[in-house]
Amino acid sequence: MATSRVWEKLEALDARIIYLILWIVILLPFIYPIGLPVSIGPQALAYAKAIDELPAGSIVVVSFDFSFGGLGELYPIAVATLHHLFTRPVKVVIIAIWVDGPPIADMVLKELKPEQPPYNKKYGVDWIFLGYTPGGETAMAALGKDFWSTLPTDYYYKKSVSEYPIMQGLRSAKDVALLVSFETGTPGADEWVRQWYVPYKVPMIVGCIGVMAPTIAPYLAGGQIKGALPGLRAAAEYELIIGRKGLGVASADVLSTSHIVFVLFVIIGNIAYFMRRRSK
Amino acid sequence: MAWFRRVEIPIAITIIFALIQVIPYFVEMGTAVEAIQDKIVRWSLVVGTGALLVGLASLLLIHVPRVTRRRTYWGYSLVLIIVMFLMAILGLPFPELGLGLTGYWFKFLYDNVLVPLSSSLYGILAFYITSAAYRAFKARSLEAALLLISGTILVLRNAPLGTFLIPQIADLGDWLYNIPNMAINRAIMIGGGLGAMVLGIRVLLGYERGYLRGGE
Amino acid sequence: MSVALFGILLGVFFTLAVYTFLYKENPYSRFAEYVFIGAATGYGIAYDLDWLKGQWVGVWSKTIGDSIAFVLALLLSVLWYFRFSKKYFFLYRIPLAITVGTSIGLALRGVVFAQVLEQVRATAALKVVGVDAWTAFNNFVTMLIVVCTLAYFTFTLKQEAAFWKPVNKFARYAMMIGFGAAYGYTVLTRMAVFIGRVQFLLGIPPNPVEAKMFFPWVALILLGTLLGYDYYKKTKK
Amino acid sequence: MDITPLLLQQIFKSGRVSGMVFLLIVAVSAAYFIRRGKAGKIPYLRKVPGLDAIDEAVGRATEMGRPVFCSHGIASIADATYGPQTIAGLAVLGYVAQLCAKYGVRLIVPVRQLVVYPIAREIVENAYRMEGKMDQFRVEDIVYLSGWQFGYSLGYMSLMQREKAGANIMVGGYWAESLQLSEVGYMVGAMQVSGTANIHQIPFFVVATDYTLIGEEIFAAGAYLSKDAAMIGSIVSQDIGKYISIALIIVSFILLLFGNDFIVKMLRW
Repeated sequence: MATSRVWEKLEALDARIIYLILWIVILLPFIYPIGLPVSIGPQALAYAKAIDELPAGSIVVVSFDFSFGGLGELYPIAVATLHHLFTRPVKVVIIAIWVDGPPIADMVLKELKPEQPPYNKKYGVDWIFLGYTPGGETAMAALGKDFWSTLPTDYYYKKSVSEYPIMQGLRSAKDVALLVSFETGTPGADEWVRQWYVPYKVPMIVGCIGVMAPTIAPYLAGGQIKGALPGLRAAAEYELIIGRKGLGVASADVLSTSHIVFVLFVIIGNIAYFMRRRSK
Repeated sequence: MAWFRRVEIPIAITIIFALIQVIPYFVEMGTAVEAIQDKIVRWSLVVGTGALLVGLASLLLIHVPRVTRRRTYWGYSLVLIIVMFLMAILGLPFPELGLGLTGYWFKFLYDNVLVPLSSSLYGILAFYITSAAYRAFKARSLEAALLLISGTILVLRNAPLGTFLIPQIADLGDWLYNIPNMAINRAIMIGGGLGAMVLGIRVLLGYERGYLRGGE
Repeated sequence: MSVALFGILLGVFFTLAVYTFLYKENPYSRFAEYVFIGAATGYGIAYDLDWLKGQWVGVWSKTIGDSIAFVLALLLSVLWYFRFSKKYFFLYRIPLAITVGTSIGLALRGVVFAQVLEQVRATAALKVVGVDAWTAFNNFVTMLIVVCTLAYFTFTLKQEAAFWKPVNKFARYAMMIGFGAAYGYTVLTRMAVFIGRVQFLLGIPPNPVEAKMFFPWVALILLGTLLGYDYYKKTKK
Repeated sequence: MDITPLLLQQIFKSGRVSGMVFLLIVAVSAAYFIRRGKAGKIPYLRKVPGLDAIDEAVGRATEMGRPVFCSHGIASIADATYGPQTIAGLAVLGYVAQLCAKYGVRLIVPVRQLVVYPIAREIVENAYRMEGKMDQFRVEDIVYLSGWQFGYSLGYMSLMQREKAGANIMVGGYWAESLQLSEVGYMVGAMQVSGTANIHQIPFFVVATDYTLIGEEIFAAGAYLSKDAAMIGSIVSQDIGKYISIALIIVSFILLLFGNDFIVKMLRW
């Protein structure tokens, strides 16, 4: 009887104790780092390969399709991806389908400073930032057909895109060698595949929050998406591949502690559940 | 009912605008038609911008009466209204006046209010998912057990410590992701795609009116 | 205090104000909630207006015909507002019909390929001969799961034949294993977002380092006032 | 083998013929079955098991003397991709309201979308009228909580705790709140039936609630309960699309055993 009470109590543990433990295991590794190695998976390798194999001079469209809620996972992915792109001799056109995209892209660009060494990329020639288009899937279709009239001005200077040399080679999705999209949900991969892959066969890679990972699996297997970074773990792997350690690698230890504690909670919860049932 | 109030009018409009996008996609009609098709897509984007007005208006409809009638939490509602207008006005596209998306104060509010709030609110789910896992993720049945085991493997796979202690967990996790997960998502995707197709067809046939409901 | 520093303090305050909700619903978390809704809506409006201005300057003001079309679109977009009118509700359906029609048309033509035929083709192309045994096994399992899950989601046949039972069981078990992946990745995302916030509070670059300075003090004040108030109420009783 | 696209490419676009044919088959069958349904010939539709669970949940709440909660997700009905989930949820609401009116148990409907509010009210009101129990209909129990996702979720959770929900039926489009709602529902001891087509939320419903309608089952349930000819006809034509898909996969599988990749190629026409 008494033991069953213990299990019952353990099962009905005050949630605030769980919250407190989670706070502690996420704060501690930042103060006392463990530095566990991160093994690299095939998805991150495929993602990096898609960028490495771009021929010189090709145009890459990078779309920020996420809300602030996705910053935790997608910020490190975006920084690492743009770093990788800026170190390669390709032209980078940055856009956003989600309204939160431009200020986030701005944060990323402020951190990287593409005009300065080691990149030395010239704005308007090697890269450009065009800003946001409302309308979701409709906007993707419009961009695919005609960049110039869907995004007539750039984000920073509000000048006509026709004045920039980089835009002379980009009229429609047919001119795009690779689409990179950072996503938290809808509109996202489904819509890009429908509006860019199906009609124009634009190769695409995706950095997405973990929640989305299962739903893009069919596109990865079917070849519509060439590579993906699903979530923070993959971000850490990718940072190691390109040799620029950032927030992804910095989060590796916390990722371990938080996930292991999560699993422990599930195990304890199950033990309590079964013990209570047995002692009844 | 006056003829212009009839529901057939919006249905006809929906059908026409949908057909404009569908037919020239399959049937060769020349570049002139495609140019018009493209223009209509961009035009409909402009029409769509007004939808935000609805968001603004519905917030005002809820919160203005709360303030004027001094209902519970009316002070918070007042804060909401002020912040909303402040943000919208600071972001007006007049850089000459120091306003606009790249303006100093708009960015100030964005960086220091909107970003911390939005991501912290989503971050709260980390706590809920843990407490819910503790309470609810129990192997009550065979199906729940299967979900639990495969889920736990994936959780361990995403933890560097998990792959460090048990290197095989990476391969196992990837297999679960690439085979069963991919296959069921593919089947569900095909089913969902068919559902979306049939929804589109229902619209084209004028049978789908769900989106027009409400009002009277 | 400089404006930039004040901004960081605001960020720390709002982050912690949200998390006080974990203790219980309170004025700090409520304040954070309402500020968020207001700011997010205002922000969306600003972005749409900016985009509209860009469209006008960059595209639609070039010819008279385009200008008329643009003004017409703006007039139509004002009709959204009539959603709140009992009398003129029907007007709101016009812009709705235009946007829904276009987006359904666009989705319809894309869905057939991306979500249906490309996926059927990818499954139909799976081989079990001429490949190694492991690939053959995986291909066969994939094909089996896709077919059984598709069959599970049919509703208009009387499922009387004996084979339906194992097919449905298999599909359900496969789905549970597959959903496990969704579960695992959801945990990753939820944790990652919170980890991002902790990195901000601890001032880990590229976050501003000054946040570290404010974090303990703001946390102390918020928690102190909340716990203190509860303690005070308890002792008063 | 590649003659067909050559012949057709004057009129049709190459690479899009297979899609057009598939679309036409589904479209024609949808039109046919919807029209037939409207004429009164309703096709057979399998009853989804979860529907019995709804009866049981309402029954249990009645025995316990606690209210029934029934929600239809957080998607707008006007949304081109998620709207149908809300429509299915509202069909379930109609059924639940009828049961509640019959058993005389209190029904609480938390609403997130302003657009949906009048529709939900009308549905519940109709159900009570049909059962002749208009005196028991309480308009204040159809509650608009908040347009903001977590505001809605917070309101829903505290409402369930305050009113001690006996049953909680959630069918429609749910996102991150799925976990919060089902956790609180479990804590207050409500029997819970859930259903959503948002794949990423199904796991949380499956483990935390007593019965879950998975994916498209919610549309079938909605059609079954509403007896709406257009909805049932659509399900028949979707099934036809699935039979074609299954047939293509299996036939191609057999052909590939003999090294013939005709079907794989055909799908690229």
